[in-house]
Amino acid sequence: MARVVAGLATSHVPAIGAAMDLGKTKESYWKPLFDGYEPARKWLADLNPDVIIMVYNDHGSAFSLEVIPTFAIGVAEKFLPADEGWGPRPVPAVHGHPGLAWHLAESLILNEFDMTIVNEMTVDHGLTVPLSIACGEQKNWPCPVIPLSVNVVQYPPPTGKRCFDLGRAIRKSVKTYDKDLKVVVFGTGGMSHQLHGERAGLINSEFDKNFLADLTRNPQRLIELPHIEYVREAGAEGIEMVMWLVMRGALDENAVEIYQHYHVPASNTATGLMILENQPLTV
Amino acid sequence: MARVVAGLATSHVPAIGAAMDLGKTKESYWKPLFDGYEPARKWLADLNPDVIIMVYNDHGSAFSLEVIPTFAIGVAEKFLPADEGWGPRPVPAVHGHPGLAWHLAESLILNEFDMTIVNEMTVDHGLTVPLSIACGEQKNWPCPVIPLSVNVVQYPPPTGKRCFDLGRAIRKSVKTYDKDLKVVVFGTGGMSHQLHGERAGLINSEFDKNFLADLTRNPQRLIELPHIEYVREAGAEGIEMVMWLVMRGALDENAVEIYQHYHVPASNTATGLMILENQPLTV
Amino acid sequence: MSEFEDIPGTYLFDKDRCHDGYQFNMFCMSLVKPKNRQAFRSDEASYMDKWPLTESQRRSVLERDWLGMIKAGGNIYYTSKIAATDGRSFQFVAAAMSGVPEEEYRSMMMAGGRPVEGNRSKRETD
Amino acid sequence: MSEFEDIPGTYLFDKDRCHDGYQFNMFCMSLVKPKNRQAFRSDEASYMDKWPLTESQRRSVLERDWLGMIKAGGNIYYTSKIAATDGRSFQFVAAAMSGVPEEEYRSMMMAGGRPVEGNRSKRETD
Ligand SMILES: [Fe+3]
Ligand SMILES: [Fe+3]
Repeated sequence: MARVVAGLATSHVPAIGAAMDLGKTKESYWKPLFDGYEPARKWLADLNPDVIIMVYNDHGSAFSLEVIPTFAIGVAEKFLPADEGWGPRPVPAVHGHPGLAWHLAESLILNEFDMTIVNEMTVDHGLTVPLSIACGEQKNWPCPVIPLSVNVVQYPPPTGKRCFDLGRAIRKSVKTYDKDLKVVVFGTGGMSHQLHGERAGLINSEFDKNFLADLTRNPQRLIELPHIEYVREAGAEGIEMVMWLVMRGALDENAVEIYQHYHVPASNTATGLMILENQPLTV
Repeated sequence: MARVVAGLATSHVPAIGAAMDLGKTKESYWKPLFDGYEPARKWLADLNPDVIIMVYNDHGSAFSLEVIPTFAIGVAEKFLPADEGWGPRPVPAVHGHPGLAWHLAESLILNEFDMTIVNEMTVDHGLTVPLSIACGEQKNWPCPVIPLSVNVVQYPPPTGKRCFDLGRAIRKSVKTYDKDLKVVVFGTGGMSHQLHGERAGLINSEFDKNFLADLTRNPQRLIELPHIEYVREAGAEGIEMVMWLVMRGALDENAVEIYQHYHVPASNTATGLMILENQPLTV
Repeated sequence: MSEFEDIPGTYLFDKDRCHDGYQFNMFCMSLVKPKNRQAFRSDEASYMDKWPLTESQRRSVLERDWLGMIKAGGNIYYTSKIAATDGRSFQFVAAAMSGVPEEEYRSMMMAGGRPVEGNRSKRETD
Repeated sequence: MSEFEDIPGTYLFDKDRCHDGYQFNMFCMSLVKPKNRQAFRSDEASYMDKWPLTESQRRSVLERDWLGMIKAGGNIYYTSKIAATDGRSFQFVAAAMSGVPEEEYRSMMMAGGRPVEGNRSKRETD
């Protein structure tokens, strides 16, 4: 039986990927951020998951405005890094897990989530930067990754409640997959940032810290946050944080916080990272 | 205030469109079918709706297996007939209604339907044949049409319950659109048919007639029908009938049946047509 | 999925068929463009070389083995693009798949179609 | 949507912007292919002729008026493809949109970013 054992939420700022790709991680601007990633990398390497379910958003790379899926799940064998205008990131191809991905697609649809099934797509910084953050520089990513893309570019994104409920449904679906797999769910994006308009550069550390504080023990407050609150308080692009709620929903109610890291800035963005683990079953 | 005033469910067999396009509707094979369409055409012309919401499925025309949306709504100004291999049907372009379509997309997503928003697509026989059936030969279609495509090609389609609930949410959303529009919702596909395998040609008139009988007054039985029942009893491609439930859900509980027509065969398929109208508000 | 497999003469287009038939159906889909239909007609085998197809997929197309296409992962709405390229109807293909001459299939349809009795379960047909 | 319009310096990418900016963003998206970036660089105006853009959309690109692109229906994730083609970063574009030199913007970010106080509502900024 497969099971979700842990969750990791992290920002997915393109500049973090670029800093790694260009060898700048020891520079004074970047060092405090990357130092904070070390414990997470060690934790993930020790945990050694069999599959990562990566909840992220595409930024006009695999999907254009032609077709805008609210929730899309990638069922392919392989996903190549996207060219976002700067050329593709020099990171390994992502190998999928068609078996579990199709199982998820099937059971999520039968459980009334209106998934878009994707057989072929590229993956942009929304997916590759969290892998770089959590795995470091690698010749090959340590395990298969299932891309689960959430629309947060075109208003309206799904509500926080819908995202949390998707996480719940993922948890249930993983449990009914008949292979013995340790699954980690990533939620990515955020934290507070605004990339456009005269208000670009907005950061709200108080909002972010309250978000980090409540994610584990008081997710109900976050589930109920309306979109306008994210946009006003955390910046227009801060709405990405709804994806953290998918991760939270995929974990048990009594999941415990293992690690937390917060840093301002990375380029235009406040960055956060949080690790949750499910409690072992008491026998 | 916009409102759903009526619903029309009909098969969308490609051969029906071809019979019209090739001028064969008076031939003995086709005449009984088309005679049955006359009252529906008169009814629709008299009703003179402002917008049609067309619930249909794409058959590998606008969408391939690359990206398979469960529910997709077209928000464009215009949709051209698809080339399905025989060249595009010689019918008018379909004009959309971006205002209502975007309103629906927005409110459906905020109401937890995970819609895919589509800005550009062609429309195949699934959409144009019902228009031909209900409007006859036309230089221009009589009103704007909002395409709402449901995946029924890749297993699993959404459940009957999910389809019915989508109809309910459409009804509610239409009511909150601030223009005075008479809206008709079409549900299309079916009835019993199987196009593939050694069992091709399967027809189950008893299943179909029970479906027609229960749609108006006993939809609950149909909402609960599992996919396996459609496939086994009504043929693998008979599963399209879940789309009739979207139409049913969009109408009031006490909607009344205005017209019904059933004919076997059109090519490989049992055809049905049904018209429902909401009761006028008692003052 | 076993409950669906119990239905005779039926190949539900489920995750396994989609996974195995993806490239094959994408090839079929390409035939919605006139210039691709023309290229396919002028040299079927080399046109198909653009997709990584299996031998049974290629063979089924070259031999117009319509049932074979389905068994090899084809979905009827995609393989019908080959029929369209040939100028064939859905009914032609359905007759071929069910293994009877088109005239006989057409008569069966005129008489009300293939009955569901006896066709619900492999237990009935065995 | 008025509650979103009350937020200063913010252009929510909603249905109206998507409707008005569709072709513009599709043009931007085309720059994810190296050969399109090259074609754009060698003749920007004629490259843009392939899309039915409005005058303000064309002008904003030719003048690299990053805020103008947004006001004309551009979405930042799409207009950033133009920045990428120019070899510019998100931070360069963000500084330009907020109307300050990049160095000043960078210092603001190092000091904790633009505060939310005073930036929540147009009532505060008026
Ligand atoms: Fe992002
Ligand atoms: Fe159909």
